[in-house]
Amino acid sequence: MSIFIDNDTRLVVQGITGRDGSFHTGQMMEYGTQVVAGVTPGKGGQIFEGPNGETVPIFNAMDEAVAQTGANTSVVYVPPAFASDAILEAVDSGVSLVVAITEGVPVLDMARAHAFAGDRGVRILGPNCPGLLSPGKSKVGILPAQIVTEGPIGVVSRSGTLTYEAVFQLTSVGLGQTTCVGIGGDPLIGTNFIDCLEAFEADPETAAVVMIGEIGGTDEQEAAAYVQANMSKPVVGFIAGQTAPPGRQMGHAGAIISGSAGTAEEKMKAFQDNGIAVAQRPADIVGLIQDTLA
Amino acid sequence: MSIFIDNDTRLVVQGITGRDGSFHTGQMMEYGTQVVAGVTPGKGGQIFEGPNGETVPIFNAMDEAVAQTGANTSVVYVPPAFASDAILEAVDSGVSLVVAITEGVPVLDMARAHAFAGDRGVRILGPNCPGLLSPGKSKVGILPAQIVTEGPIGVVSRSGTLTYEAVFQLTSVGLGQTTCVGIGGDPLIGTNFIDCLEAFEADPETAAVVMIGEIGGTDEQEAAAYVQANMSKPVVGFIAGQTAPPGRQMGHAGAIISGSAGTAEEKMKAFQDNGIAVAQRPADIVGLIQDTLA
Amino acid sequence: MDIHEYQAKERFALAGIPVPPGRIATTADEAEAIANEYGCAVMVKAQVHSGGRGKAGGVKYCNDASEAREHASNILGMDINGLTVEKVLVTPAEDIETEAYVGVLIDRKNQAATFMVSPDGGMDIEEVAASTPDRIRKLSVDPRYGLLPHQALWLANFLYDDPALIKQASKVVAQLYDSFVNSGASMTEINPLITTPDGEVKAIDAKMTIDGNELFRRPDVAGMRDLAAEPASETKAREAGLSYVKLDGNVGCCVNGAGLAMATMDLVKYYGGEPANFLDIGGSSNPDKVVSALEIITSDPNVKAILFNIFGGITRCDDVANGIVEATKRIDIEPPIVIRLTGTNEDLGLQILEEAGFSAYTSMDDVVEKAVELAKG
Amino acid sequence: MDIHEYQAKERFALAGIPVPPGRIATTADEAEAIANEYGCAVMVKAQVHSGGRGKAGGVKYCNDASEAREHASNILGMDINGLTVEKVLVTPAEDIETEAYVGVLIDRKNQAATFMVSPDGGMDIEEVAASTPDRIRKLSVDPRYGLLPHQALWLANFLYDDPALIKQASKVVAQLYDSFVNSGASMTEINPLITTPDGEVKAIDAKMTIDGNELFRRPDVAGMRDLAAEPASETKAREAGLSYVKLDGNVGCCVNGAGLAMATMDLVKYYGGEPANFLDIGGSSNPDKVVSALEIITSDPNVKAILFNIFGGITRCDDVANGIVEATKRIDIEPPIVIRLTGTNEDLGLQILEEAGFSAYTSMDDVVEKAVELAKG
Repeated sequence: MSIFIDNDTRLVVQGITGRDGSFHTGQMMEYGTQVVAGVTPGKGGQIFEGPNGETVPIFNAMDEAVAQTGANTSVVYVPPAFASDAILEAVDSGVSLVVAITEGVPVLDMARAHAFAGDRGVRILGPNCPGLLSPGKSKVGILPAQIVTEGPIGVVSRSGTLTYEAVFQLTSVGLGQTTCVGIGGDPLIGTNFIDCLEAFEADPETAAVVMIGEIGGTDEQEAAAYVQANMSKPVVGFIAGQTAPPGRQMGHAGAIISGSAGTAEEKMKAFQDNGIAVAQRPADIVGLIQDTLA
Repeated sequence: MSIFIDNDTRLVVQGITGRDGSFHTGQMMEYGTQVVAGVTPGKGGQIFEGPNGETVPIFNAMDEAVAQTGANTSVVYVPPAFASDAILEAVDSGVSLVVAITEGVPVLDMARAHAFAGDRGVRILGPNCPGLLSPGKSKVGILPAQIVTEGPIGVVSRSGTLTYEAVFQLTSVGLGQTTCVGIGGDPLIGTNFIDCLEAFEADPETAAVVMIGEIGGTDEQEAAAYVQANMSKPVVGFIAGQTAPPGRQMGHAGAIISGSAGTAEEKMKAFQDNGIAVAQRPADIVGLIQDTLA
Repeated sequence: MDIHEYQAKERFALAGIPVPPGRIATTADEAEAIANEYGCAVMVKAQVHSGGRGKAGGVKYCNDASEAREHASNILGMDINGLTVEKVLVTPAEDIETEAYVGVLIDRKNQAATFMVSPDGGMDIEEVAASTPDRIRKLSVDPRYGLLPHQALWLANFLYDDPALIKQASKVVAQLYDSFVNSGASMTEINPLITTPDGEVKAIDAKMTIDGNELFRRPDVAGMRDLAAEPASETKAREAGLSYVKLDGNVGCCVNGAGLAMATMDLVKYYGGEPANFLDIGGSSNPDKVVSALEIITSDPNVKAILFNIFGGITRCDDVANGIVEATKRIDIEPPIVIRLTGTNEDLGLQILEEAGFSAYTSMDDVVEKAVELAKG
Repeated sequence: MDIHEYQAKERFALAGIPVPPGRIATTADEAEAIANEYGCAVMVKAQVHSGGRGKAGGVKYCNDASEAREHASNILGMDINGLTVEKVLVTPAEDIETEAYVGVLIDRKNQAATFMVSPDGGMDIEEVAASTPDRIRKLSVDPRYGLLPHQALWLANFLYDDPALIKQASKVVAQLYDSFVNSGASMTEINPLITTPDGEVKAIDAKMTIDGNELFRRPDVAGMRDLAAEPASETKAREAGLSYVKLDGNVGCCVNGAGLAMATMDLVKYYGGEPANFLDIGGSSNPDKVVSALEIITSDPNVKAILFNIFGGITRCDDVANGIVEATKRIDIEPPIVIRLTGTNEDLGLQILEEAGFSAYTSMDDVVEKAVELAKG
């Protein structure tokens, strides 16, 4: 099992003819993801050629792509100026999951998009996220396939390369993953820690969860309370940004300490207070996970 | 029993200090309606004096009025320019029924207001309606109390004085009413025939229903199909506007035949096809109702 | 409130919709001069608040200015569905490759502004809807979000296959929605939306109806009302705060309430007469309103009898009776007047009326029968 | 992106919010001249992207122009939380009757723009929230409806009792929301919103932070960026497409990915060092980006060692290694460089680095320990 995506995931790529879109479509197909359609307005009728010569039909609009291919998931590589429009289109098209990779989407655009998705019961992952990967089943987004392997650990993170770091270490010691989810570094994200924890808790193949947070907001604090109240599976946590100064955005739009709120210290304390083992260094994650499984 | 309002109705009057608002507040209090509050921004703290010296506190805002008086219903006498704002405020305040008397509210304002009420599960009656009256229990709006009496007939109508006509005739022969509802003459109304029919069907004291429609739209046609499919109680119908020319607005903003759609003929046929006895003249309504009850 | 084609095009242009240039002429000389300036083939188009202008001969293609003069001369003063043409629009004739339809109206069921588009433009959209409903695509705009870009594209995708045309059309669709909202419209349409041989998308005809309830906050749109394009009696009624629609019969009707007014007209017909008008005087007992109503009704030379049908509800019958008596004292009325008055304080009201010499009734059927009989005279 | 008080007031004024007049001076002479023109008591206010200007002595009341000159002379060039004051705002001093607080920010939990208002203005709102939370009223604005009139009134009702003030304040609240949205802001506040003895409501201080993601579509707002108000290194980083934040330590960090960059800084601290910066070079192996990164890091004289921490994911390690080698050939770098490279094609990448003479590592802990040791010299 896995969460959010699996062997039944039928993916449509929005912005398939763009630089990032075409590159990552090839990568996803290579991994075995069922990429069933692409969408680029004005390029309907063209064909995307996969790395092994497979072809993917391109449509002008999401509704056509979904109607003609039975796609159930979309991934958005559309540039920021048009990304929220593409997300709204995807939400309206009948897919149940929209993975928004694009970085730099105006936050007020996303406020509207999240409301729109909420009205329709469609899950958005991201934006500004690396997507997700269920090893051996499906990869949607930009997570590097080489670092993952099948196994019992669920990984959820606000960060990209820091996740790779953690996953790579897990894989190195033979601890595979059910699903690795990057929820994104923006202030307003569609799927948060709690959504993922809930799904991991319900997933019979997930035995333990790694949760990687960072400064800014209170998502980790709320997730910690959720873990305490609702989870039977062990959770190991890490927080990036102990040395970040207040009031400065650390790369991610959401990684900012506002006044005295959203510090790494406060998040680590929330983890500890709620029974989550806290890794001081990324290198400690593997050991803590091994402890929980011992 | 009755529908929508009864002895438990606790009413707040929005625009209580205006000409219409103050006059009709007096009329409602005279009838016995529990008017528990008034709202006029900037006049909070003042007092409205009822016809028999009773006092009603005035508040600046709906939230205060509801919090301090436990009001559950509001009636809006606010001028058209501010009416939709007042309706949104009422919907947001915790009351479950908002009766919008105001005529002349822009239709796009109401599109938004109806969506807002839909999001919150609050019923709007109107706008541009005479309100409703449950004889012996409560009167909300401008229906003349003198013409009603308690009894087993439910009355629902798009019109004002035409309803009085019908109700007066019923009362004259001793056929009292459970509730008389004027749903309003605007194109976009919050409560339609079907909502009222459903409520009358569920109301144990209602034995038969009079439904008074007019040209424009397809509400009557849909109501007719609803009656056929869902109602056990007899319904007598009347449609005004057989002689109305197409494309001209007959007083009510909603009373207009568009192209060939929304004619009286088509509505009367829909009534007949769905087992609703159709009165050719207002004077025939009483006889048809007596037949159904015989 | 209806506005003319040229005014609707002004609203469209404000929103950025491509419309051909055009100017208004009220004489054949002006039309010729405008056509001369354009120096190309032009269309001369009657500006009246009526559909079917083309069928009535109110829209003509003119090869040159002298033809424009000739056609304008014929069209100006022409009667189209009872309306006299006072103005023509002179506009360069366009090369037309395809004709599509794009319209927006308020949909009662979805409680929202709703688009209807069809690749089959240039014809009556109701006919298209009836005969080939699959040639129409509809979309209701959620008022909470407005028209979203992918929705505009979805509508445009239904009209064209060429990406360049789709792009232009989706822009026009979005602009039309803006124009609809910013004009306070209840209906607007582009029919046809054309494509030209060189791949341009343009609105060459335009219709718009304004929601009268919007006018108080849109003085620019309110200023577009063309008093010359409506009967003087309707102008007067509006200014007096009355709802009035002129009809062809001879029984003048004066009623309180729109539904009761329609039912009264219907009953006139039921008893073999023909109503001369719809008129709702509202709930007031104010003699001024009654005076205005009587002036409007009697300005129609067809009227042979005047029928009041008043239901006294919140307003008491004696007040209403006094208002009527007072008003009829102020003006001379030739046709006979019969009055039905019922409701609160009915007896008192009837007494006042009878003392003033009116035929007063309490039954709607009786008074209507009497009025029909008097009108047949 | 932060903008200055005077710029935020310009945005406010565009939305109709009442703000006092004011002009910018960059010299004491200018400040004196402006004060002379106003001919009344003025405030001289440091324009820097930092809170606590008042406590730092950057905001002064001046009875006359000569006092304005004197205070401006002191404030210009002053250091406030590490930032040099280059500009002062000279603005007529207002008579203050009451001070309230009105702010809007993006609330993550409600996923919406959220108002916070308090009748206790003029102080840090975080302190008010902590000490007297009942003195704050909050409202999240549903993005589907925008701020509704009754909501603006509800917020204003919390600030004042006088209907005239409530009316003005509810207008200001609505205007502030418009300004927030139309500026593409992520935070804005009026602190204090004052009332004057003659019953006027005015914004006498203003803060606004712009969502950087909005700038592409708001050239007017983007043009408000004050390059003089940020370190040159940050300007350069932004122009090169890098995320960079200068810190006070001596270990220069160059990392791909924001989360990993923060974790690297934390690990520097963990091993007893101090990071000199946050720097995310993104996923690119482009030597130009690496060159820019190295130029920025080495422009900081505190830097004693440079640490690369690169995780090759989609980008292959050999490509990244080649990029680093190529970049370091182009410029002279004094501090020692240590590089951690891991992930896809790691062995190949390490080989390329070692052949080019770099200390190459695969473990993040090892490279950080080494860098800290080198920085300690």
